Amino acid sequence: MECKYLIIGNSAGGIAAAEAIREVDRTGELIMVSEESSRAYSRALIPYYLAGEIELGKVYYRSEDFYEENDIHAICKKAVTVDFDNKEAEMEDGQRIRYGKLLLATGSTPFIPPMEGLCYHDGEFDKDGVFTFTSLGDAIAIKRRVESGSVEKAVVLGGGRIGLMAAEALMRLGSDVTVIKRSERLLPGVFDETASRMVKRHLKESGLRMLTGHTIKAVVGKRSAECVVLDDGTEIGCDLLIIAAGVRPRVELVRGTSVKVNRGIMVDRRMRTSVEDVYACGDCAEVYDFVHDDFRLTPLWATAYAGGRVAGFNMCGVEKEYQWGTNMNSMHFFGLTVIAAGISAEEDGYEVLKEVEEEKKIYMRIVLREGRVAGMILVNKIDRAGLFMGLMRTGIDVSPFKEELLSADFGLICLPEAVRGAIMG
Amino acid sequence: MRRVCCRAEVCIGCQLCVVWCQVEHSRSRDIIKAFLYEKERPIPRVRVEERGPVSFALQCRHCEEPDCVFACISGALYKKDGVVVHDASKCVGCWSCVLACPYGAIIRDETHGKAWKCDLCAGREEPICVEKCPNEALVVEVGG
Amino acid sequence: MNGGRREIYKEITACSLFGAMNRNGERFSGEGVIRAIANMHVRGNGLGGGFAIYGLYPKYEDYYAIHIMFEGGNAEAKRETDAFLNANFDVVYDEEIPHGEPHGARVENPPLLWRYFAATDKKGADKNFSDDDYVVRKVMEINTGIKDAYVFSSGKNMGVFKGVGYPEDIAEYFLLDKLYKGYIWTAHGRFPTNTQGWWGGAHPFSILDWTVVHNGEISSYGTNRRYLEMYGYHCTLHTDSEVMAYAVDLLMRRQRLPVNVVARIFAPPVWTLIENKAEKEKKLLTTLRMVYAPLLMNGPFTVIIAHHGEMIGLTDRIRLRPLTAGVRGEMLYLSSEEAAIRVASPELDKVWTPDGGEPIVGRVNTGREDEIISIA
Amino acid sequence: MKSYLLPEFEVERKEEKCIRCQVCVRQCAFGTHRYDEELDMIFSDVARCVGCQRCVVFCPTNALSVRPNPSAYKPNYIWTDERIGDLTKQAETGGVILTGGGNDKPYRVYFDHLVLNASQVTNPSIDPLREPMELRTFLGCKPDALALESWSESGDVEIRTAMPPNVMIETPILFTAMSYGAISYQAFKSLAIAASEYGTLFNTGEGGFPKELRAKYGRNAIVQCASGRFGVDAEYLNCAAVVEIKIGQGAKPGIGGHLPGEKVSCSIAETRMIPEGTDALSPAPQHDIYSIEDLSTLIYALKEATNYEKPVSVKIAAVHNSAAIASGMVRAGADIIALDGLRGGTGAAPKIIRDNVGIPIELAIASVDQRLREEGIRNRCSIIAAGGIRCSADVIKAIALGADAVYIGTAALVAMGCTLCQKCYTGKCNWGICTQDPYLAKRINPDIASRRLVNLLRGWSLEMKEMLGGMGINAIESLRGNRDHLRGVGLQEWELEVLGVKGAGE
Repeated sequence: MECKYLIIGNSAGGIAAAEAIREVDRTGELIMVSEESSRAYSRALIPYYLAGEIELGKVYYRSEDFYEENDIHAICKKAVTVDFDNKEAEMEDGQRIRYGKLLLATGSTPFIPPMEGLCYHDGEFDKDGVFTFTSLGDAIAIKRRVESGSVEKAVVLGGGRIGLMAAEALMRLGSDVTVIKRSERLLPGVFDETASRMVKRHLKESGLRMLTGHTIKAVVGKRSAECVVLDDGTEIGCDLLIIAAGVRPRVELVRGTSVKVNRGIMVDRRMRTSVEDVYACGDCAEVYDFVHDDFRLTPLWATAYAGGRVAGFNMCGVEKEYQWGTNMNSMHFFGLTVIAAGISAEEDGYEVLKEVEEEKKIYMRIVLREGRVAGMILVNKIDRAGLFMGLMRTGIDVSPFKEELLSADFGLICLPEAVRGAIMG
Repeated sequence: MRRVCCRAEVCIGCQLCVVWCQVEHSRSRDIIKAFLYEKERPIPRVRVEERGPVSFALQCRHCEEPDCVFACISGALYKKDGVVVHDASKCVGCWSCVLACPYGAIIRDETHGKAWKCDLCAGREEPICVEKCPNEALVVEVGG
Repeated sequence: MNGGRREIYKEITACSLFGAMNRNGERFSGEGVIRAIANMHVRGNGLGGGFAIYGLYPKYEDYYAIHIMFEGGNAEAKRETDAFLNANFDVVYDEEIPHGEPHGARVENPPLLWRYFAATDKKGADKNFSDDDYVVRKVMEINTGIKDAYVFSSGKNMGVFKGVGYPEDIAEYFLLDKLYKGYIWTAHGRFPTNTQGWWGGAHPFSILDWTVVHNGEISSYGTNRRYLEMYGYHCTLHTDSEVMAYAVDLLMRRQRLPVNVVARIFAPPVWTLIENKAEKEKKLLTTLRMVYAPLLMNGPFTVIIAHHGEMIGLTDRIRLRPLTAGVRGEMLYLSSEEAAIRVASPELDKVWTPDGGEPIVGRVNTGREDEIISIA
Repeated sequence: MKSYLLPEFEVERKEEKCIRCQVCVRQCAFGTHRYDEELDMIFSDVARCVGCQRCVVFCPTNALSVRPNPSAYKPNYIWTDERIGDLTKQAETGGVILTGGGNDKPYRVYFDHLVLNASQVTNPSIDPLREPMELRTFLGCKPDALALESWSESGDVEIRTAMPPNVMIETPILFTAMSYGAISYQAFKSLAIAASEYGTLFNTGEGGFPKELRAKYGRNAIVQCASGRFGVDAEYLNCAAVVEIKIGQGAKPGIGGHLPGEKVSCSIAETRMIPEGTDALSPAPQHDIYSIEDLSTLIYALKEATNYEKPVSVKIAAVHNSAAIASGMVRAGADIIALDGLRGGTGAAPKIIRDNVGIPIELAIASVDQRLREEGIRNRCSIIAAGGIRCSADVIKAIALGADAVYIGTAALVAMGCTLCQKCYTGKCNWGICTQDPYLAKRINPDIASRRLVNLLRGWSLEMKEMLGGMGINAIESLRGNRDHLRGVGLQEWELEVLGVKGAGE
């Protein structure tokens, strides 16, 4: 087979690239290859699905006729190798696809810390009742298990965003959930002490049991996980174990090739890899972070989409630079909304504006670097988050009006007229 | 691209755009019923920012490159015919769009866990805020 | 008549106008003119008729021929007038204007009609006035100062004959077809609208050798009158035709404006037309409208203006009253109706209806080609 | 001191219609309405209400009505509520009572006692929908006669007479002097836009002419040179169509003006050429004009400064001997005489002056026009009549009495939104007209206000055309001074005589 554009991956980055390509080039042959045998769904929605907040049908990110409408040839196969010299990819069944431009949007794989009594190979655990939580398949399997009625107690390893959302979903489904978390601080590197404390309190009040400062040493059980043993020897019985200890870029396709890889595939601001006509985006790549002004892993839905879009444009000759992303999260835990972005947790060398109302669980923290917004944490009062994000992105010196930033009705109106005019067009 | 623009120099901060936006998005579309008799008061999709003598109404800019669409995890937000459309039935209230929109034009409905934004009064020839703005501060801008 | 069928007995809103001119300056009898104006009998109602004749008194051509009527034959007025004239003029000859029997001519209550042939006798400061201006002033003095005396004609070698009756009756009363010849004849049959009929109120109106016969009603009368008052013209008759005569005198005689310019003052083109003219004409027309705005004759009118050597026909700018022109050889005819022209001259070289505001000017042949001017 | 004043107005709020949107609260600069969060109710302090009706108009559910307070003192023909109110006010303040707007006392409005003529039968009326109907007017001195270069009948005629400068207007209605400072920038600009769109003139008043508006609207501007000489320099004079010397104003003949320093913003200061925040005081007289000769000096100084290219107007309040003054003004070189009558408006004037000084404009027009005609100098100037022109019939009647054109002020303000609450002097105009508060001023959107003004001019012009057509006249100049088309009703002999009109039926 041959095509002008080949996209490996069918999630945010791949879809974004395909959409961008189609905005420019309606007809160039476009193939999307994905090992997941379904239409594109939103990975970020799987906790909602698990919790029963949305039906399976709503998980899908684009309409059913998306591929047809956009003239995309979708192939549900796993790509196993790429011959970058001959511009050819090979599928697991031996099918070869020649391409003009290639996008690697292979995403990430869950990280499984080593534990006694648990083996993970090729996406499979050697015990029943143990799951990762990154794919729709995971969510469906967990849901099936929970609905079969055999889950009274669940353990979630990992107190990150995914772990906490999985825990919340399980609680909603009626399980008794314990979260095991290695660090004392919640979302270290994202939350500062105050945010961490506030969210932790909220989680506790919501009935979530969390054991911080611990890891799982061993998983006990014959066919099925029955109990976990922590590093201090504590044993916690469980009918279900979810391992949500983070993800790693999925880079096996380029390992040992001329495509340069650091922790993830290295790309420039136009999402080009070190090999001509090969692009990468999303979780598998180290993309530009405008706050840090360097390239780093930012495994987020939004950054993957934005990066994929830039890749797509560049693949069809429209030069665009990616400067959209940084670490930016909108989260909610048991109804508590939290937003964090950029350099949010640091103190030293930064000017920090904050407002804390511990009782009401209100927290606003704006981190300034040389008079410019570099990061933020917002708990509960998140409505102005986009404005701060915009200020971060545009790099406007906010010192003339920084007192206003935390006011209840902060808005574009607080900006100097010229700046506001430029922003509003 | 089609959007409602506000000429700040003649926005008088009366907030009638907000009032009428609520009416238009109410069940009855009757101002008195919407405000006094309907159980839920609709969420306005326009907000008026005011500082001293300066004020302007702000609603979704229907951006060329809409950050909210990029950020939307559910596909509820998408762009169609130059308009940023929000399919509330798909919205899960993750507020990624709230974080992404640099104008703060997306409004949270915490009760229902849905985001709302200006829909240009789909079905009306002219958005109601534009029609009702007593000082013609609001205008529909059509452009590339 | 109420409840009955409509009886067509009269063309209302009409006066009859007629003018005839020999462009070689040859004098002709008024017989054809009288028949022509009589042909438009139904346009009038017997309450006014009159004629102006140029080239009338060749014997006294250097003297002002002053026609005066004394209402009710007021002898006191006559005495006073005679004294006034003797004090201010050298009267070389005077007589009662010849006339027939009132009854036979079907005219009513004729005043005493007298004519004087006179030269000016200016004294003191009056010597600063030209003869013509002097005569105008003296005419105004008689008309405003002597009860029952009214000067109705004051030019040289011309004369006005008018009175209450149909024009053909007036002609008969004054024996016009029998006694006189002229190279221009204008005639008028009146349908009075705003004033009651009296002999002085009939057309033509005249001052010096300028005469005006007029059909219509000038809605701008108040404006025109108050403007003319600033120049010493006092309209004693309260008729719009009078302002026309004075305006003609002011513009054509005193300010020496050519007739095509005067036509543009009385009946200027509308602004939208002016704007489309070439720059020079636009400027002229604009300036005329600015300066002479108070002399715009607004409202429906047709007018025939005559003085020595010239006869002019003009309608208002939107032509609310009729005017037809006809040419046969050296003869130029102006008339309310073509039929009347055909009575005077059954064969015509050319007959046409001028546009509103477009003057028809006939001149005594000066050897040039353009004896008839019409401005498009 | 406890005030004994009765509230002027009563505010009625229909609770079943009030949706608590607080639009009324925001719209009232006088703070009449207040929202109580605790009770979710809006309360109104009637003592603050000036009856401007802004809240009534803006309430989206028509829940409000504002009407005169029914509370009243015992009826007394002599000691009316207004008298008692004024006395009370003065007892409490010890000051001059200020007011805005025009004289509202029941002096005879002669316009209402004059009726117009119409053609019937003998003289066809003209249908303005089918026939041209012309309102174009030229303002300025006209020569008594034109000398033409060529006598030949070839049609090629040159004008030898030097024409004095004249200004053309498409309708004989001009916007009267309202200064930037007295009215908001937005209102000022609206007048400028409307004048330029309709082809007429607006008058800058004595507050100067903002520089950025000159290029676009200068050709439609009458710039004033008043006793304060604010903003007057060569560029100011030369950018305009007409220069006007302001001697007096109908609302306050013989009285100067005072723009308090707090209204003298940066922009106003620059326009007026005075320091920011200082009081802008216009002396009662022009201190270099104590006689007709002095006036002539200034007129010619201004003509000299504008290269004799612009008509110079002189505006006076209509007073007892206006006719004689006007004659002197024309002889002093004025090309336009602006007469401002008893009912002329103002932003601020002592109420006692406004209500008691001057004469009605109708009588002033008639006497000035007549006097100038008697002296044979009527051609040498145009007359603009001002002060209480309320409708197109007033315009027509003013012109028939002898005016060339009229100035409208109050009518234009009403077109923009003014409701004649007469609180101009407070600077808190809720309609954004007579205020310098930027929050209030932006309520005038010049796009809308100018459209409203143009509509007014168009509406009046159409009506004037109808009236003219009815009279059988198709050009406004044929009505000017044409008093034959007027008849008086209910007037006394002396009034008819001054007006120069006959009684109806005569």
